[in-house]
Amino acid sequence: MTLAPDLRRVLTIAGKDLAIERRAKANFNAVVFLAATMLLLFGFALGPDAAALRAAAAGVLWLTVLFSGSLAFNRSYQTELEEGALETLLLYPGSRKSIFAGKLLANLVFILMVEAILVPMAAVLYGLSFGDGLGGVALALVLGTIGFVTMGTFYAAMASRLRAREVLLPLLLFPMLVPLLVAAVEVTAAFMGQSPFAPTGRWLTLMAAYDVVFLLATMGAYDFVIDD
Amino acid sequence: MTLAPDLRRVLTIAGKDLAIERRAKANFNAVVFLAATMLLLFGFALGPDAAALRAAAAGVLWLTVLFSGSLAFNRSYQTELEEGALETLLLYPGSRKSIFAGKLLANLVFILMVEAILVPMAAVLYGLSFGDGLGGVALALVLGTIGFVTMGTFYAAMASRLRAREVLLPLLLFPMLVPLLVAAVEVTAAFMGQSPFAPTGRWLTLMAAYDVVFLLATMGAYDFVIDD
Amino acid sequence: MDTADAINLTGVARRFGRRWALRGITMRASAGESLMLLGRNGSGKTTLLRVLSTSLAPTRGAGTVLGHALGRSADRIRPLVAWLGHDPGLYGDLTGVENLRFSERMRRPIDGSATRDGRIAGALERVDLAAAGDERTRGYSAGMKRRLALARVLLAEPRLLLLDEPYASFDESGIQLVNEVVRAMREAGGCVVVATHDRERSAEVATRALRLEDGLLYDDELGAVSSRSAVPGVYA
Amino acid sequence: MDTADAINLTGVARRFGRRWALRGITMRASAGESLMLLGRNGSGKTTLLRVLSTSLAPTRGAGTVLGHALGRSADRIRPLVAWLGHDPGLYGDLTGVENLRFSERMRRPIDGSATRDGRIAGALERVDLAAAGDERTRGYSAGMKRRLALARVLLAEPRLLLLDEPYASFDESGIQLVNEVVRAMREAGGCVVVATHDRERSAEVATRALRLEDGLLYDDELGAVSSRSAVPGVYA
Amino acid sequence: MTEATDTRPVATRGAPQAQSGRLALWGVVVLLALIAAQVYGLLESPPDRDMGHLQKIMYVHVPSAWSAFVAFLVVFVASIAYLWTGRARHDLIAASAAEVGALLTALTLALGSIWGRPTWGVWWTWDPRLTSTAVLLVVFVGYLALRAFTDDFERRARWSAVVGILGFLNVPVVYLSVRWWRTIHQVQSAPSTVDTTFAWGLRVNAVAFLLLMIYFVRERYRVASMEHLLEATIEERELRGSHGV
Ligand code: HEM
Ligand SMILES: Nc1ncnc2c1ncn2[C@@H]1O[C@H](COP(=O)(O)OP(=O)(O)OP(=O)(O)O)[C@@H](O)[C@H]1O
Ligand SMILES: Nc1ncnc2c1ncn2[C@@H]1O[C@H](COP(=O)(O)OP(=O)(O)OP(=O)(O)O)[C@@H](O)[C@H]1O
Ligand SMILES: [Mg+2]
Ligand SMILES: [Mg+2]
Repeated sequence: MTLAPDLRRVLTIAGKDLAIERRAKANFNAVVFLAATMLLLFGFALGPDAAALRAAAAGVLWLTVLFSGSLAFNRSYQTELEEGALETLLLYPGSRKSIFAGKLLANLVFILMVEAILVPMAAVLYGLSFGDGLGGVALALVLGTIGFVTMGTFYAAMASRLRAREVLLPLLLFPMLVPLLVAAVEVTAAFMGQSPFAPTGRWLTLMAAYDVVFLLATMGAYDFVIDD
Repeated sequence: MTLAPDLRRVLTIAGKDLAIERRAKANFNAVVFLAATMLLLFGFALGPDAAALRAAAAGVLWLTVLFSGSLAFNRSYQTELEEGALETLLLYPGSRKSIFAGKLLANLVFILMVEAILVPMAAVLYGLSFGDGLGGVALALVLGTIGFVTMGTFYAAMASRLRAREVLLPLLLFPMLVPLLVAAVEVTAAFMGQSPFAPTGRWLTLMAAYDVVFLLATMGAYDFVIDD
Repeated sequence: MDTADAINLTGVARRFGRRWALRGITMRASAGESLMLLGRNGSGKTTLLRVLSTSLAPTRGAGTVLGHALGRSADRIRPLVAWLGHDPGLYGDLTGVENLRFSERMRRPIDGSATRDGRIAGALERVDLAAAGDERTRGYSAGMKRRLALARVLLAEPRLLLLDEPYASFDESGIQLVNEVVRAMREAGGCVVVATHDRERSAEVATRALRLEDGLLYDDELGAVSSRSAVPGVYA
Repeated sequence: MDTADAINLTGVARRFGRRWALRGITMRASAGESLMLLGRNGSGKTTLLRVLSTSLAPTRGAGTVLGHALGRSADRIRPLVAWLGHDPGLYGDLTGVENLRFSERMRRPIDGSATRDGRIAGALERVDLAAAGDERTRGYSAGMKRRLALARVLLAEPRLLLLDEPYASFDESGIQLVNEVVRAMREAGGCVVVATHDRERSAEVATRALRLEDGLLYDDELGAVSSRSAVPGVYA
Repeated sequence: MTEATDTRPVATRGAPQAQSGRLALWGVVVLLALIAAQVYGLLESPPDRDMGHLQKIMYVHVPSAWSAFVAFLVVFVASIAYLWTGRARHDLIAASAAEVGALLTALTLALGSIWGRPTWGVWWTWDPRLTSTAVLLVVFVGYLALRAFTDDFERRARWSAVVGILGFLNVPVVYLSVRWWRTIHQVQSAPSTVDTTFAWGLRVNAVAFLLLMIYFVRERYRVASMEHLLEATIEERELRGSHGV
């Protein structure tokens, strides 16, 4: 009886955030182009040797997702802070976890859309061919992104309200993402035919476990960071 | 007769910015440790294979400088915007280029200090030994950093005043840095004993030329971007 | 629920970092009242309203709003209170209608969208923004933004209404609108607290006047020119 | 240079995006005058001051400040003008003294630091912040910040002083301080323009009153209650 | 007054002054323990076969690593305690432990890589223990940076508590993931299992370092709570200010 309304609130908030993103379309495009630029920079930095690049591709892809994606999280709170909307938002009835869930959902959609453009781009630039591993790569992307977005949305709730937010968010966020990054890179590489004998199953379980654990943990902790 | 005062103004502004950074010391530490975190992430993304890592080291080092450094530029204008200081700053007598030069100088010091800690760290993590190439690497770092900071300080003057500044600054900045990045990586790699026969001389000239050209260009254009 | 006081605070104090914004507020107000809250800049008006709205927890002291304890059962209070602050609390990239729809969806998640849109249209009519309802609020003037925020408050139909300097950046008609809203709330049996610098305007609708002087509450006369000699007001 | 007018504008207009903040200002003021600039929110006061300070270029029209043309020779004007806006324009992480020292270094790069620090100490004395001079301004109250900004303006010793709502967030002594500064400037043969909502306060020092109504300038009586019937003022 | 959001320090019970005496004594004990441990380590235990006297670094490296972990455990527990009780004391303890822990971790890394150069021929390997130690360090540097940038006491306490808890939970996961990662790529791990001959030297030093860590934390906590007491008393005066309630 109390769940239903909060579920609707989650959807309302996610819808609102996405609507705003659609309006300020510039932002999505900017992030996509930035990601593309980063892919290029990686290419230039890791030298022209095609073999080396292909070997590094999975890692590069995920680093690009992390570095460009983490720029989007602060923004989802900036819109709240601009005209004091956050205070109003916090005073609505119902659980505040629905705010977290809503923003998480919106960011998830946002990042997944970025990836939908980023992955083919990386495939082209780094001469990758997924073949029948495509499904696996997709699964890895989804699992990895869930964990990434969960942590990003959570830490941005704090960082976005501080002066040094640009530096602080990645500083808090990245160390937490290490297990996810390792797993994601391994799985992606495996499905792209690099290390065929890698225990992808175990990695995927790790990622799923990470997602569940930290989703619950951040949900539980959110009231402490958002309430003022 | 008019130069002397403006030179003093440059130093005054640089001194002011650095004093502020010193006060908010946490910021410098945060950037340094963020860079360290990025070095770790690269390590995890590019696999534990020591040889591969050593091969990628030069590129990783420069990408880390770019990604972490570009977070510092917006900040040097944030301090101006916080309490409307920029308007006062713009109304002081003398050329406004001295504002650019002052901030450029301050950022240069800041980034060079970050690098002074970053490079040894990278050497340790990626098992590099500069040997007698150290001087060359230092030269490459200085030349590369001058160009990087010049462009960063210039574009931040625009980006820092827009809502999407986190995304916009790198989007504007990184494409401009491609030539610098390529040259810097090549030279650094060469001096670290990777590709011993690389034409380091030519690369260094390219970097020097890049620095001079864009230093003059941005100096000339600054009045257009800062004036309202 | 029982006919408890709308507001009942005892010794409520609130600190920000090292300075006390409220030093110990003891007050009581009942349904149908409308309080005028005076006091110069930095005296603590906004802070007091934010404590009542549950967006700030008291550092010391205790109190109930509409019968529910501050802090402990804040989520029982939130559905019953509406707050209009210095900032309109809008999303600049959404239109006026979309802003109101969002707020309504958050307050009444299970309503049908038909009834909802009906109520929204009515509210826009009332603050006469019907014309601008489909423009993004980023283009609104300060006055229009506050009108829209007022419409949001109207739709909320709260039992305790908290207005922070509602007359600010309003022209004559806007001021009248605010006062109509206050009257309507009172007649609907709600309680209203208005923090303001504009004694004359709010005197038209207030039933009682209070004054904050750095963090302490004194009572004040409705019409009078602010009297410097006053005693701490305790309403038991 | 000749004894030109301090201010001489003809048909100056300024647009922001699609709306005109100033629609054609024609005015003249000479050294030793102190103008009171009235007008409701959004009427264009700040915009006019920012045009005079050279921080905004006029969209239309032309004018001279202290004999130098706006726009073309702005850098000749800047050394002679001082501006105190809504915001104090301080660096929160620097102390009061350091803030003033920075400003002085920018204005008089070749001064010796001894004389400089002497003048700074004096200015702090005058706005009585001598005690707080070595604290970071982030911890200052709104009033203290404005005092420090006032000290900066004093040190500048401008020939044209532009004050935007100088009385805001000032207590009694602060208000007196502002008026003393205005008097001092006038006696030193400077010209002062004060944009304010507080007619009574600034009447104590003003020699002439002007009023902006959305972007047009009218003249107004010093003491009087704002007269709705007024004619465009052209001083030739 | 409500206990829920009571941010007054335990210091108001006059603790820090009382502590200072005991702490001084404690400090002396720690000093003696350290000297004893080092003497034992350096003299009694034999030099290592292949590492020689270099191996003596272990007597500092390992204990500092261990006591760093203990310090972070303290952060973890104190943070939970703070979120539970809202007592300022727990926040201050967590902060103090975090500072000391970060220091010791940095020491561990430094000594470790100094040790690694001659033994493994490299300053660093992407060994699970090394990397997870490094991650541990940045996590808690982030914790300290967050504190430095947050002004409001209550908010700082809540936020950093959450960050401390999550960060601590994350480290075992890091360790696990890096271990799998390495085993897949068949890279030999750090040859750093202890020979029993060194066991005693290690144990003694471990105890000494543990005492040292506790001493640092308590000292840091004492200072922190004195500062907090100072502010609290200023607040009290301001609260009972000119008017009086
Ligand atoms: C940066 C480099 C290093 C780091 C971060 C590091 C970290 C650690 C940590 C955290 C511990 C305690 C945890 C435990 O005992 O399970 C430890 C123990 C130990 N380390 Fe290191 N270490 C490093 C380098 C080295 C090197 C180069 C050696 C020498 C070969 C070494 C030898 C040992 C030994 C013998 C122990 C004793 C405990 C055991 O083996 O289980 N470490 N190190
Ligand atoms: N978020 C905050 N952080 C720190 N100090 C605050 C904060 N909010 C209020 N204060 C301080 O608390 C005191 C009361 O502030 P408050 O906004 O309640 O005053 P006010 O009566 O609303 O003033 P105004 O009439 O300008 O709205 C002020 O001294 C202010 O500096
Ligand atoms: N930077 C800007 N961008 C867009 N519009 C602006 C800007 N500055 C001023 N305006 C517009 O110009 C008009 C005049 O603004 P201005 O700040 O000069 O009024 P004002 O008389 O100073 O008001 P107040 O008494 O509130 O200070 C307003 O309608 C405002 O919306
Ligand atoms: Mg207020
Ligand atoms: Mg103005």
